[in-house]
Amino acid sequence: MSLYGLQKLMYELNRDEALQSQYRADRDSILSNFKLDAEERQAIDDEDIGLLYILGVNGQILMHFAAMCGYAWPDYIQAMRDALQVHGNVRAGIYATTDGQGAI
Amino acid sequence: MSLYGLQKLMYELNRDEALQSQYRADRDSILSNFKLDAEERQAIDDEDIGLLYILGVNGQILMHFAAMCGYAWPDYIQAMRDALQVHGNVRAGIYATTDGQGAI
Amino acid sequence: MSLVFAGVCSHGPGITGRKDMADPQHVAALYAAFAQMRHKLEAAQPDVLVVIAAEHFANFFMNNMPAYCLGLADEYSGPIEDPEWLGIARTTFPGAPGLSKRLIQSLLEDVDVAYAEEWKFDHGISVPLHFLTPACDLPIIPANINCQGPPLTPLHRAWAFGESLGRACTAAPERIAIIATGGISHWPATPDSGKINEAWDREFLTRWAANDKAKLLSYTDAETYAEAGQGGFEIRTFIALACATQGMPAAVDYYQPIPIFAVGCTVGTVDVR
Amino acid sequence: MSLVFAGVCSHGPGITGRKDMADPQHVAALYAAFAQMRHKLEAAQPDVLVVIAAEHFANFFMNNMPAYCLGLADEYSGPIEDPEWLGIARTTFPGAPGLSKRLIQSLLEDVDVAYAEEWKFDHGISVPLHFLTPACDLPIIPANINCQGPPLTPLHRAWAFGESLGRACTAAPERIAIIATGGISHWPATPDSGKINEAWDREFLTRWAANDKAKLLSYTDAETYAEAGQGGFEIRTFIALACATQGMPAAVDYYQPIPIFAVGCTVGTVDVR
Ligand SMILES: [Fe+3]
Ligand SMILES: [Fe+3]
Repeated sequence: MSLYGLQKLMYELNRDEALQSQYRADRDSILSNFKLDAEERQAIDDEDIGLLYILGVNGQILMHFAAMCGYAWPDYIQAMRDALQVHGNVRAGIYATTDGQGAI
Repeated sequence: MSLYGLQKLMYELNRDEALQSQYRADRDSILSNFKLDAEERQAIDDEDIGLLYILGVNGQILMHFAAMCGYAWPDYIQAMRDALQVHGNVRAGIYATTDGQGAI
Repeated sequence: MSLVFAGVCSHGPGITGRKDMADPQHVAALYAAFAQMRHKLEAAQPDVLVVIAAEHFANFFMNNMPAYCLGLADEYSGPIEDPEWLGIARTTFPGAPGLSKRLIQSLLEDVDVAYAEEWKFDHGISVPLHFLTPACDLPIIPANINCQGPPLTPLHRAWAFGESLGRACTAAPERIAIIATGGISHWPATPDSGKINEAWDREFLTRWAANDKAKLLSYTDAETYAEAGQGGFEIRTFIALACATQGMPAAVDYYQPIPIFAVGCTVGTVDVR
Repeated sequence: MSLVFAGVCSHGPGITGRKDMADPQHVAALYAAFAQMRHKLEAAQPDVLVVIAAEHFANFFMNNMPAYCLGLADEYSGPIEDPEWLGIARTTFPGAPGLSKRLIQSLLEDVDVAYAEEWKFDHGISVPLHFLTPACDLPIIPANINCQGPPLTPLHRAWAFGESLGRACTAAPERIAIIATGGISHWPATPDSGKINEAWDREFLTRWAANDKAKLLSYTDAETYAEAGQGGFEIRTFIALACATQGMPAAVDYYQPIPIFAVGCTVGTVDVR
């Protein structure tokens, strides 16, 4: 249920501006509250949106986290497309790609 | 909706031991997250279980907060009975007393 | 038929937390009744235990208060209460997420149940499990009916929930035990704590043992509040189990008002054969 | 009859957040359609606006995911998104807790709706309100159908929710406007973002405008996922509104796929007279 913790972290960040500030000031103080495995933790530390997508994070959660990490919309979509090339399709959840060929 | 915030504070404290520790170490850092009016804030600061009961805090929430404040069971029940004498009956919610004459 | 055990019991935190304050003979008889319930449960060799509870703001608050909820976690923890205060040590309980998911999907066809991938047990579940699964090794699926924060779900929907849950359990290949825990009349955590309406309790238990749908659903919340206290709202759990076990003989094995436990302590079982 | 307005619309965050990236003529036509919808809404002089939404993990997560939820707060805030990213400033919206409570109590008779005394709007509600109540002065009651986190509520329960909500609104003395916002086919927040199944959308909208219950409820989630993407699960909101407005003529006022907005942008209204 590690994906659960990963998504819950982003869920709470997405809806709480005070938590976002704390996250920016002291990331560890937030991350210690969520069970993440090593790959998940690394993806968060690297702000690797593509890998987070592959790990199964729901797009409606990931979209806002990507924006918080400073991704512009086209870069965010492209990061997911690039990750498909590197890692193969999504490992869990309902956000697997069909052909990765949507417009923009 | 001040009672809502008062109850939510206790709800979160009751279910989270880490938050209880933080509350004991730095009460203000927790209380600042909840909208409380002056009377509610004073009742919390005074650990005035009787007044919190009168303000309408649900008994299933207050019971655990009272235990956290160190009230033994008979003292907790007595605090509510005493408060009825001082303040009159409960002001909100479903925990108004009938006659305050239960056993123990 | 995959329902192998069904029963009802009390869950007041005083039962474990204030046992030294009660009449020792009452305590001995109540604990013996729980032990008897445990023996019946164990003899049924269940794969999983579904607990229909009425939790008390341990997981559900007015920021998102579901009428019905089922657990969908790998494991659960509890109690949230101070272990010394409740007289029960903190522990973890295995879940049964595969069966949970199938039950939830089946229930959603006619009952709009919420689901929860984490859940901290309070005394409402921890007290029964303390007696019934002391080794904490039987997989648990918690279910909740909002009996605490009005607006409350009406009694006929608790019946519908029990019907849907019973049907889903029957369709599952697992050997499923189910208990309901709540009420009956009581004024817990008020200055009236210890007040018990024994006549009301005995009438309710008669209706429950008879599986008398019409009489079980005839209570209004206003009547229940006046005669059985806000704690009486928890009859929803017993009503749901009654519906899940329609047509099966049921018996009240133990009933005794114990004021310091703030409730008429009850153990009942259903003959599911 | 206290339902004075009913309509449906899209809510994709790109509609406001990426408006400079789209064909200006598309933007102008869509914004004009929203303005027309607003004029109809204002002409109906509602006391309150009920929004049937499919929120996206702004308030509801898998720790307690309700199939249906109604707001019960004095006021609401939103959007949760970065205002610059969404193109909508943060604000507060008045609630209507008295009516909320009556609707919830009525709904609970046959739909097991959760209630929420706080609620932060995401783009799913903030985008429609940006166009429809730009002064943020009309009291809002948010309603939610879980269209995001499986297990999802089945379509026939979304219909039942709409039926119960429509009945409750009809019984209320207030002048109630209601909108539903969701879908239709789209693959938002995936590498397929921008893909739109226009034929599927047009067929769905035909069924919606005809209030064709059998055809609206005939979709399976597997079919919807394959042909309309995970965003297609949001048809539940349109279906609920269709049931709440049974027997009333409905029309699709605007439909245009706009890939950079990641959805076939839609505005529809119901003639509630
Ligand atoms: Fe209880
Ligand atoms: Fe959406």
